[in-house]
Amino acid sequence: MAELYKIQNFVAIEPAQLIEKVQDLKAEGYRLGQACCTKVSEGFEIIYSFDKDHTLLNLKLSIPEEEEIMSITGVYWPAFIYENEMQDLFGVKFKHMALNYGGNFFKVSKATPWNPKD
Amino acid sequence: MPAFKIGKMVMRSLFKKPATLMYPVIPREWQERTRGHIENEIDSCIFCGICQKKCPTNALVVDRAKKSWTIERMQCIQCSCCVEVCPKKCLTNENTYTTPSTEKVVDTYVASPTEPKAEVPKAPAAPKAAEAPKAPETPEAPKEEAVKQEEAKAE
Amino acid sequence: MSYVTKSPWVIHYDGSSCNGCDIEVLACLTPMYDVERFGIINTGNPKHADIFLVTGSVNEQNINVVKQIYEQMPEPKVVVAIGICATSGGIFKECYNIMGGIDTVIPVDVYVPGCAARPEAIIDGVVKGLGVLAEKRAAMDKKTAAPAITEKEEA
Amino acid sequence: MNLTTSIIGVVAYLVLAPLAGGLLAGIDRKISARMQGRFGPPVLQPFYDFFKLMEKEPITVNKVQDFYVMCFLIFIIITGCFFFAGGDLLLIIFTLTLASIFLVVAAFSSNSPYAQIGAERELLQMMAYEPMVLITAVGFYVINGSFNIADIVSAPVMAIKFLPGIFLGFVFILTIKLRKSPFDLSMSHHAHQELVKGLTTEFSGKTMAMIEIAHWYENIFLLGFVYLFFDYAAGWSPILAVLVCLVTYFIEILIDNSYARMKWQIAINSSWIVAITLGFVNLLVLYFMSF
Amino acid sequence: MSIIFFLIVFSFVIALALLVLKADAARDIIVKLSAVIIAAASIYLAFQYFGSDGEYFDFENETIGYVMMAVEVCLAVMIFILGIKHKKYLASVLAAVQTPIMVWFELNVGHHIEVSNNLYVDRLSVIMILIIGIIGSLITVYSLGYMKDFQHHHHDQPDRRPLFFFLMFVFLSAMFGIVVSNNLVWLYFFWEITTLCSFFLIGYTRTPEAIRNSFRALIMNLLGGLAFVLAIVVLGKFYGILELNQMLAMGMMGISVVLPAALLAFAGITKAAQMPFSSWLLGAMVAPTPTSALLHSSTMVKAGVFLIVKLAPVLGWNIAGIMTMLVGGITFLIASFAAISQSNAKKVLAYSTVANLGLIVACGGIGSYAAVWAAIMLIIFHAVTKSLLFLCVGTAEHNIGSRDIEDMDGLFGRMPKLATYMIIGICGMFLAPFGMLISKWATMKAFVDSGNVLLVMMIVFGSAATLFYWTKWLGKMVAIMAKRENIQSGVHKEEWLVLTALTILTIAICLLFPVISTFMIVPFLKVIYSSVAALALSSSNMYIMSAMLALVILLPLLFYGKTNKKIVPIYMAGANMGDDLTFKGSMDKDISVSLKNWYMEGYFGEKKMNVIGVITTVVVIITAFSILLGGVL
Amino acid sequence: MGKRTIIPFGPQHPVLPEPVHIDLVIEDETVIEAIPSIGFIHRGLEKLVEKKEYTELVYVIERICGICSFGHGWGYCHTVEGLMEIEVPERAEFLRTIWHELSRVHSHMLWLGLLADGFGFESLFMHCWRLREKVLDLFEKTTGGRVIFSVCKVGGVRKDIDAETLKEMVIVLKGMEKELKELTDTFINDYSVKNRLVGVGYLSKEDAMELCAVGPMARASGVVQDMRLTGNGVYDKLGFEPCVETAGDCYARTLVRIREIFQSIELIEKAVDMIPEGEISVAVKGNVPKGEFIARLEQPRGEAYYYSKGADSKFLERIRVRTPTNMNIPAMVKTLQGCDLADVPMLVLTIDPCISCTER
Ligand code: SF4
Ligand code: SF4
Ligand code: SF4
Ligand code: SF4
Ligand code: SF4
Ligand code: SF4
Ligand code: SF4
Ligand code: SF4
Repeated sequence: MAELYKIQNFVAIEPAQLIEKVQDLKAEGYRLGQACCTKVSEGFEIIYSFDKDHTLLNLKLSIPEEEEIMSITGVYWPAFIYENEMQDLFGVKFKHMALNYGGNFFKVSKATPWNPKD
Repeated sequence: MPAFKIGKMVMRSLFKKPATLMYPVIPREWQERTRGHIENEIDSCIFCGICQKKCPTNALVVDRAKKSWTIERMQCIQCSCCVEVCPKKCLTNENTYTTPSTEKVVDTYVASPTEPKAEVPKAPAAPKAAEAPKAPETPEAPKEEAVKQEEAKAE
Repeated sequence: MSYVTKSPWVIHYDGSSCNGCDIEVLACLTPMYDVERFGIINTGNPKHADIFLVTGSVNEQNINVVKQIYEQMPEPKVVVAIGICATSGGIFKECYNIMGGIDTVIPVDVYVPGCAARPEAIIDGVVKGLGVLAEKRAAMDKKTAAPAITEKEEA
Repeated sequence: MNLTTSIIGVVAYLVLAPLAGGLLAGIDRKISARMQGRFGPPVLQPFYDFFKLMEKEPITVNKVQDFYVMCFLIFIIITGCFFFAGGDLLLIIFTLTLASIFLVVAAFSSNSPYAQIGAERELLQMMAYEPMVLITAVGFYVINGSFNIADIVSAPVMAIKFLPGIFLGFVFILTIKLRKSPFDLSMSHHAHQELVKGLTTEFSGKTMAMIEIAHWYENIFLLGFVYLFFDYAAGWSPILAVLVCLVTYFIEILIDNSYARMKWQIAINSSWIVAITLGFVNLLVLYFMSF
Repeated sequence: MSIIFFLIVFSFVIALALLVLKADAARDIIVKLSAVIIAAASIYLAFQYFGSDGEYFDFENETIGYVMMAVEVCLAVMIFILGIKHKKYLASVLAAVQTPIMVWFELNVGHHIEVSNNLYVDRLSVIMILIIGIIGSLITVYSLGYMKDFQHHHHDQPDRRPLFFFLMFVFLSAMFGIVVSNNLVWLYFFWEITTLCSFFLIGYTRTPEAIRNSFRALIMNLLGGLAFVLAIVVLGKFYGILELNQMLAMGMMGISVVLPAALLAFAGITKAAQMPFSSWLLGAMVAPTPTSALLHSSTMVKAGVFLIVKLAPVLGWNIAGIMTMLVGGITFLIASFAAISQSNAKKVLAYSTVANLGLIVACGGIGSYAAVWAAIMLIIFHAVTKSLLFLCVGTAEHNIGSRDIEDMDGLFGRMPKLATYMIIGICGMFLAPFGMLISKWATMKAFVDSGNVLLVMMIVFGSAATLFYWTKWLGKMVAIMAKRENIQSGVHKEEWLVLTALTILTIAICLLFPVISTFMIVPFLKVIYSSVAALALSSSNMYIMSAMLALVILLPLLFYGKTNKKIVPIYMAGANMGDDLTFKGSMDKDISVSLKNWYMEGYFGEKKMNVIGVITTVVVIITAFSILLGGVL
Repeated sequence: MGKRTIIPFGPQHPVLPEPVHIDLVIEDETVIEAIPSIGFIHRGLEKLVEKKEYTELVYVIERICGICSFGHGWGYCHTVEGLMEIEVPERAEFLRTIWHELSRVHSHMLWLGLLADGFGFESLFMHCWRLREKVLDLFEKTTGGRVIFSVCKVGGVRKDIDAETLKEMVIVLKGMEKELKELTDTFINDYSVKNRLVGVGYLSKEDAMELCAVGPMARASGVVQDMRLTGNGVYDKLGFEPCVETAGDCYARTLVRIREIFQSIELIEKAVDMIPEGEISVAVKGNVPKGEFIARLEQPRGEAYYYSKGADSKFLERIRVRTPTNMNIPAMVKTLQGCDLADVPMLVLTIDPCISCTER
């Protein structure tokens, strides 16, 4: 068995490329693993992880805080879980979410706790 | 017959002694490693405060001036992190747990020059302050009715 | 004598626990611990319950649920907070979405420490709760205005 | 059976049925616990539960629910009284239905989600077992020429000899009536089910206590049905009949502990199939013999 | 005797008067007055013939025969034209076949047969006259208020109320005729009148659907009419009689009258809306008013079962009897099943009607002493209780705007009085200790005694289904919902009057049924059956039932709604918003709970049930007639 | 509308030890629509990264869930070890594998019990949990805790297991097998159980891929997917093959888990045979360097993600855990459509949901 777990495969992409890339990955038979957001000083850093035959591939993109990005729920419907989470906890804005809980996916005492806007 | 697949086990159990441990009538025997509550051999403690700093739940307060070491029992998660970091190895994780209580128990250990080991409870809320030192102990066998009943039956 | 101590039916609700305490509560019902020995039944319905076992702490979303379950239980009733999370918020105390232990929203009668609370501790806690239950029942008879709940200060 | 024995029967039922029923429930719980490898509650636990419930704070969700539940209890008791007074089987069955309807109506009246679904399921179960219960009565009638229990127990032959199929069918639906797995659809003694407490979700305290005691009455009366199959004119037959009742109850406990809860489709399909095969065929044979 | 004549003619005259009068006020007065008169006359008649074992009247009059024939021909022509106009050629064909046969028969054969007794009154007639006279006239009174509302709701339609009331009274008149005619030709005449009345009543609104359904009813009833004609022809031609009592007497003496009996029973089956003809009655429900629907359900269809009950002595274990009991049994079973899948209250009532008629028909088919006792009991209880229910639904519909059972939830809070009446009506339909159950009990015993295991199974399963669909409706009624406004005040006075009267009647009959049995039914049966078997219900059981009823009435008076308990919100898995009606749903939305009944389409879907019912009953009927005709030819 | 019943299912509900809520729309008892709502347990513990040093964070991460506690600790340590390029001693990796597989045994037995409870088979539930206690005793003996172990740390493990105890472990597990066979036989062959499981909640292979299902849920639909194949732990040394079924219904999911119990026992046996002597941890000092690392682990419920981002400090910049339940919720929602009300517990349970980790 190869030591697949050591392969990390972070690929930086531009926000505009996202949908296209994701569509390609789906066509190649990749499965969505997860998506997560990190608040960095320049804005958000978002990682989409995919898996094919136990090999990991991560798309990484940085956006300024105010920028809206395309939802990938049109390609991978289950991504609604992650997008809603990022929306609720970080305040990332998505366009065309297939299932939008409207800020009520995680009901938290303060809005976007990872990105306090006091 | 594909029905009654569990029949054998059920009938066997009916006539066998039940698996029930009969706690608290029969006290539980702890494993050697069982993590119950933290005990401080206070006279070895040098009040360095490392345990306080490393405790993930902030359950400890070390007061160098008063030579006291305080643990909030209802805040400690028995992770033994403090035990591991203590330079004097005066902390131990005993395998008996803190008795459930109607209060949030706080225990303070104060190093005393005269007595080898003293435990003076600094219970914050008044009601139980008058009672004897409330160091954690093996859970007393509850004296309530229901339990006695059980005892009677077990005999 | 009050029968309420001989037939304490429980309801369990998981506030925002990690499961550790929940499965220990469930384990109490199973053969090894078998709390049905004390007449305990897990009812799953607040209207039938006498003892409210809460695991985990309170957060924004479950606060009303916890309150509602408590309110829907008929008197006399007892709340047992199980695990460090339920008693004080535990390791998650500092999380942005944790409001603290169960006693921040409803009166808690017994605190059961442990992370996770051991089944033995849970049994002890429930047995301790029976005493409170009996008192509350007696208080109901006397029609004393205030039930036997004494608000405890935060440690 | 004359008037005196009827009165004795009724009084004995009124006084002893709750005691026997409660005790039976306690033994049931103990045996079930043992079957599950547990120690189990005290045998008197059902009584503790009952008195506990009586002590609880009186709450209700509307003003009429208690009335319905009380009617349920009253008519269950009346059903049993008719039975032990040696009355007409059909009358008994109809009164039982009336009682059960009161229970269902009580649940409906609360307009509460799980109580309502429990009520629907209870109705479904009633629809499932009703044919077999009626067939049982018809079976007794065909061999004795009378629906009267007084006549049935003084018959010259043991009913089971002619009604083996009907007996099995009755035991089958008894599982529904005793609220045992696989057919504890509408309410269960165990909490873990999709309906929370089903039918009884909104009953608490004294109301729930009434339900409990009604079930004790009902269970004893249902075992009375089993008794009928084995009692006849011979002096020793009552002993045998009581024994069979106990064995039947034990078998029900065993079934309870050996089955998953089935869905409503199975409940109605199987009960009706049993009624059609065991009940109908047995009746056919009886008619064939009598012509 | 004159009183019989009076009932028939008076009703008819009033009908004519109402056709001419257009003013509301005048109509109100006339209808109310004549309703009182008809009811009083019926009761007077009941007293007059109370002790009689049946009196027969000659009433020979040539002209009446010719008038009847003339009317029949006119009506046939009318049907023929209407059929052509609406492209319902089958109706035209049936009319074109049946009436010429009748005319031919009258002129050639009938003319030569001497009829000694054209009319009669016995205890069964008295019971029927009471039902028609009292319930029928109550319905006409109720219709006054109801039709006002109806016109109000459908103001775009021309006011055809004169026609409506005309039909109602003609109908009453015809019904009186049916239950007192001994001459089969007369009976046939009145029979056809009711057919036409129902045709026009169903088509009252003249919507396409109404017209379609009215023709369906017409065609099916004409089919029955044809069988009636054939029965008359056979009787006249082969037996030389035209009198019902003679036919029965022949049958009892052992002369086989199976073929005419079967033909008449067939006519009864169509009129009683038994499968495969049940669809006409269901169609009648789609038609506008519960009032007309009620006429069909509570009284008109009784003409069909009345005939079959009359025939009972010559049915039993012969082909005609077996056909009748099987058709009745199957109808009962299938209609009861189908009712489960319905949420439209009128449809449920219709299916329940069909089912209960099935039971009566089956009892008639068995023809034994006990069975006929049960059948008559069923007729009485059903008429009273069903009319109560129909009127309740009608009133509910006009006040809540829906006839769907699901929309009636919480009715108890909104219209407490109406809900109470409805609950009594529903309980009356299936629950001990109310009437229908008592008769069902007797029916069951009769079935068991008859030795027909198949029938026993049918009643056993049918009853289970009955229990299900009534109770779930009941459940809707009793549900207590928070925050419901009382909207009861909009109900007309007439409606309350009639509803109250019927409710009291429902309970009174249940309390008094041992009396009815002892003084009306048993004597009637004694006349017919020489050997009197033990009754289905021992008298002690009857009294137990009455006592239980008293208990059921007393308990609520003592305890209902009296509680000092704290009222708390319901359990909603911890998500109750506090008002018992909404819960905190996903996405933080407040969602209203909605609790609906079960319909089990997959099991008891209407279509499926109808297909099964129609096929089995058609097979039964065809087999029966094949055997019969095979025997004759 | 029409004949549709709309009721709340949860958050407090006896078949759900953990709170979730579903808006259930049903007709008769057929589910027409089921909209889930989570968030009742959301604590926000990932944000504790700002308050706890990376060495203490493991105690937090362990408490994401009391069932897969060990694996969470491992996954987290794995990322830090990856970032700091720490070589973990082999004995430690063996011990981690043993504990992890033991966790799987306990978790699957727990699940079997809950499933039995879900379909109202009380005695089966009781017996499953009775047997499971033996595994818990092993945990207590080796780690000192029954559900939260606190034995994993960055750089290795905190406690060793001596040879005798290892042997005893195998003996206990082998001793369980007979009764376990009897129990699982009930799941596999009993008429009433099969009736409740076979054909219920069907998820095709295509749907499983489309909805990105993981763990037993995916494997039961014929998707070969198991993170133990990626070479972490010592699985490659033990020779591991994933258990795959193709039927895609609740029954297949049960079969997968049952087979995995026996497989795990076998893996533990092999590991005990092969475990080398040596150190159980290496000393870890200094800051976590800048960088990112993703570790994936096969938890009992399926693939879990652990993502750490170092900031050249004792505090990490971000940690992120994506748990298996998270990824199975879409599949659950899909299978709920058109099922019976009575199947709802079954379907919620077949993904073996752990809400606490889903919401963290
Ligand atoms: S055991 Fe852990 S939680 Fe308890 S005091 Fe020590 S470090 Fe703090
Ligand atoms: S670390 Fe040890 S020595 Fe230092 S204060 Fe804590 S207990 Fe005392
Ligand atoms: S106390 Fe510990 S085990 Fe219990 S819920 Fe909280 S974190 Fe989990
Ligand atoms: S129901 Fe209302 S609207 Fe209709 S007629 Fe009566 S009063 Fe007028
Ligand atoms: S119920 Fe329907 S048909 Fe009758 S009047 Fe009202 S709207 Fe018209
Ligand atoms: S199943 Fe999940 S929670 Fe349990 S050990 Fe595995 S990863 Fe941890
Ligand atoms: S499914 Fe979730 S809630 Fe249920 S036992 Fe497992 S972890 Fe606990
Ligand atoms: S997957 Fe579920 S059970 Fe496993 S660790 Fe995560 S939350 Fe806990």
